[in-house]
Amino acid sequence: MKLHNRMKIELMSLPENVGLARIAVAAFASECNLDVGELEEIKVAVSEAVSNAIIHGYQKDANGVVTLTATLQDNVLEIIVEDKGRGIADLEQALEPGSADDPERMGLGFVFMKSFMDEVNVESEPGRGTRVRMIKKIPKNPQAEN
Amino acid sequence: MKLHNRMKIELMSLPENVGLARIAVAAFASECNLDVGELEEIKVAVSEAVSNAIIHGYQKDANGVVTLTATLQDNVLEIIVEDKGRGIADLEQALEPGSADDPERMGLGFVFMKSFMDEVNVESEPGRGTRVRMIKKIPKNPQAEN
Amino acid sequence: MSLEMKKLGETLVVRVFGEFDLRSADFCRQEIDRMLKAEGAQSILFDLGGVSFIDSSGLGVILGRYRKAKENGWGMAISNVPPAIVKVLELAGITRLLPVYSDNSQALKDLARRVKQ
Amino acid sequence: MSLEMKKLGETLVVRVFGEFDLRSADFCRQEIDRMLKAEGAQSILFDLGGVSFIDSSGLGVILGRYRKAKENGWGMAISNVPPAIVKVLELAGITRLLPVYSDNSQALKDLARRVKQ
Ligand SMILES: Nc1ncnc2c1ncn2[C@@H]1O[C@H](COP(=O)(O)OP(=O)(O)O)[C@@H](O)[C@H]1O
Ligand SMILES: Nc1ncnc2c1ncn2[C@@H]1O[C@H](COP(=O)(O)OP(=O)(O)O)[C@@H](O)[C@H]1O
Repeated sequence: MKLHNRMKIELMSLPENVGLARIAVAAFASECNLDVGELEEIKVAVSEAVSNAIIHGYQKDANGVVTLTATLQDNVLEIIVEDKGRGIADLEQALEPGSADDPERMGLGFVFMKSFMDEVNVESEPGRGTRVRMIKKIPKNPQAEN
Repeated sequence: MKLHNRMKIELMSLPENVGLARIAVAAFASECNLDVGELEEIKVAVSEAVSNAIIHGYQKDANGVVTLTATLQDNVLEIIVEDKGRGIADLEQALEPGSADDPERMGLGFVFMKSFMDEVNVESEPGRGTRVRMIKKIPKNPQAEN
Repeated sequence: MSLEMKKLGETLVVRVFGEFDLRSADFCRQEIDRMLKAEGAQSILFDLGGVSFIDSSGLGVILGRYRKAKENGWGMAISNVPPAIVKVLELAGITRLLPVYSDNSQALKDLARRVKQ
Repeated sequence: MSLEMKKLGETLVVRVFGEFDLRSADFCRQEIDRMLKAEGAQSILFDLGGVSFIDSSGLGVILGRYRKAKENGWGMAISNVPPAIVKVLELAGITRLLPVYSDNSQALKDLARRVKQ
């Protein structure tokens, strides 16, 4: 296994940091052999996971810390979004489409993550926090970039 | 003292991560009341500090970790760039313009940091690493941004 | 992000620019609802031509306005969807719930006809 | 970043595009030195019109080529400096060391004249 790159970002639980997380992941993933459409989809997946940490995990308390780790190893891009917030009591139900606890939300966050990434795993413990691990397989690039 | 935002990024010691650090700091600082020229200057300062950690601190060993912390508190933007690399034996000399140890480098990194930021402090211990702390004062914005 | 709103006939035209995400969602929701009330509009046209990014927080604002429109018997449509965000709109089912236009004049005509009926 | 090089007369014209930083410095240095050798140029024109960012790593490449030019008795100039990077070029002293042009044709003429003398 060859580790190509890794970054870890800790962000305050603020709505403006969702955009920051997207930008950082897009810059990280821009080294990969992905087309613009795939990069956009990764941005949506990251946006959903980080937004969930802020809204649901920390219930908009800005003092929470959201941690985002991106790792590029062999041809796999792994993105982990973690919070130490409220956690999810019924994970199976939360992963169902439309399971929003807010009428202005759609319960589509996990649907988007699963649609746009090759693999999504969620670990959560009520009162301890949530960890979303997402995998995107990168097509092998015959030519190394400079 | 009001803490507005904070982010911490850990990056592998790779040349491509200098650009990533710049993008992340620019996104972080874009919330501040700074003009485009000032943002560009902050990017140069960050670029110099992160490049130094990679070239001098870790001597281009990719396994090193460069840590960048950005904090926006009251009207002060603080940026700290740290490495656990080689450290600087003669700090006074290193801070002099033109003190490069490589003929293709100009010894202008610290000069740029000092020119573009309001304050620059360097702490370093040979064999333990280097910590560059930079401060930029943000003009007060009468109108809160949305 | 920024928001531009104007009333054309009985329709409130909402133009969203930039990143339509968690950061801008609350602001948009409040501003749009305030305008709907103030202007007494009878239909809503979301012009998404300026949207560079949207996720479920932004889509939630659109869907929330759709629910409100249905409750009140208002018409609603979206227009100028940039190619980059078509897929999320489809996944969210919005393109099935709402008529989608590639230009505003036709959308405005259809919304106006609906009001008259 | 990317690099475009061509020889016009006795001058190697080097056009740099994008971010000229640590990441691109080694690549540029090698490519430019390889071309200088292969083409037997007698002067260098750095066209910086496409540079979106430069820091001391990129400036080091320019300064290194300047040292080389001086050693070999070649001419050297820079052109089309974007406003955003003027200040770092000044701070680095490059604008004092090298003639700066706002268009390539005049730069090429002056460099050619220098060779002929
Ligand atoms: N990080 C988290 N912390 C706590 N609860 C979460 C977290 N992420 C998701 N959830 C729960 O899972 C539900 C479904 O999430 P999601 O599919 O993203 O939909 P939405 O965010 O629109 O509600 C949320 O309504 C919430 O109850
Ligand atoms: N993070 C660091 N670790 C070790 N040495 C450093 C570090 N940063 C700077 N130095 C030393 O300080 C000198 C001056 O740095 P600088 O002004 O940035 O110039 P340059 O990078 O062009 O050499 C470097 O040549 C190096 O010896």
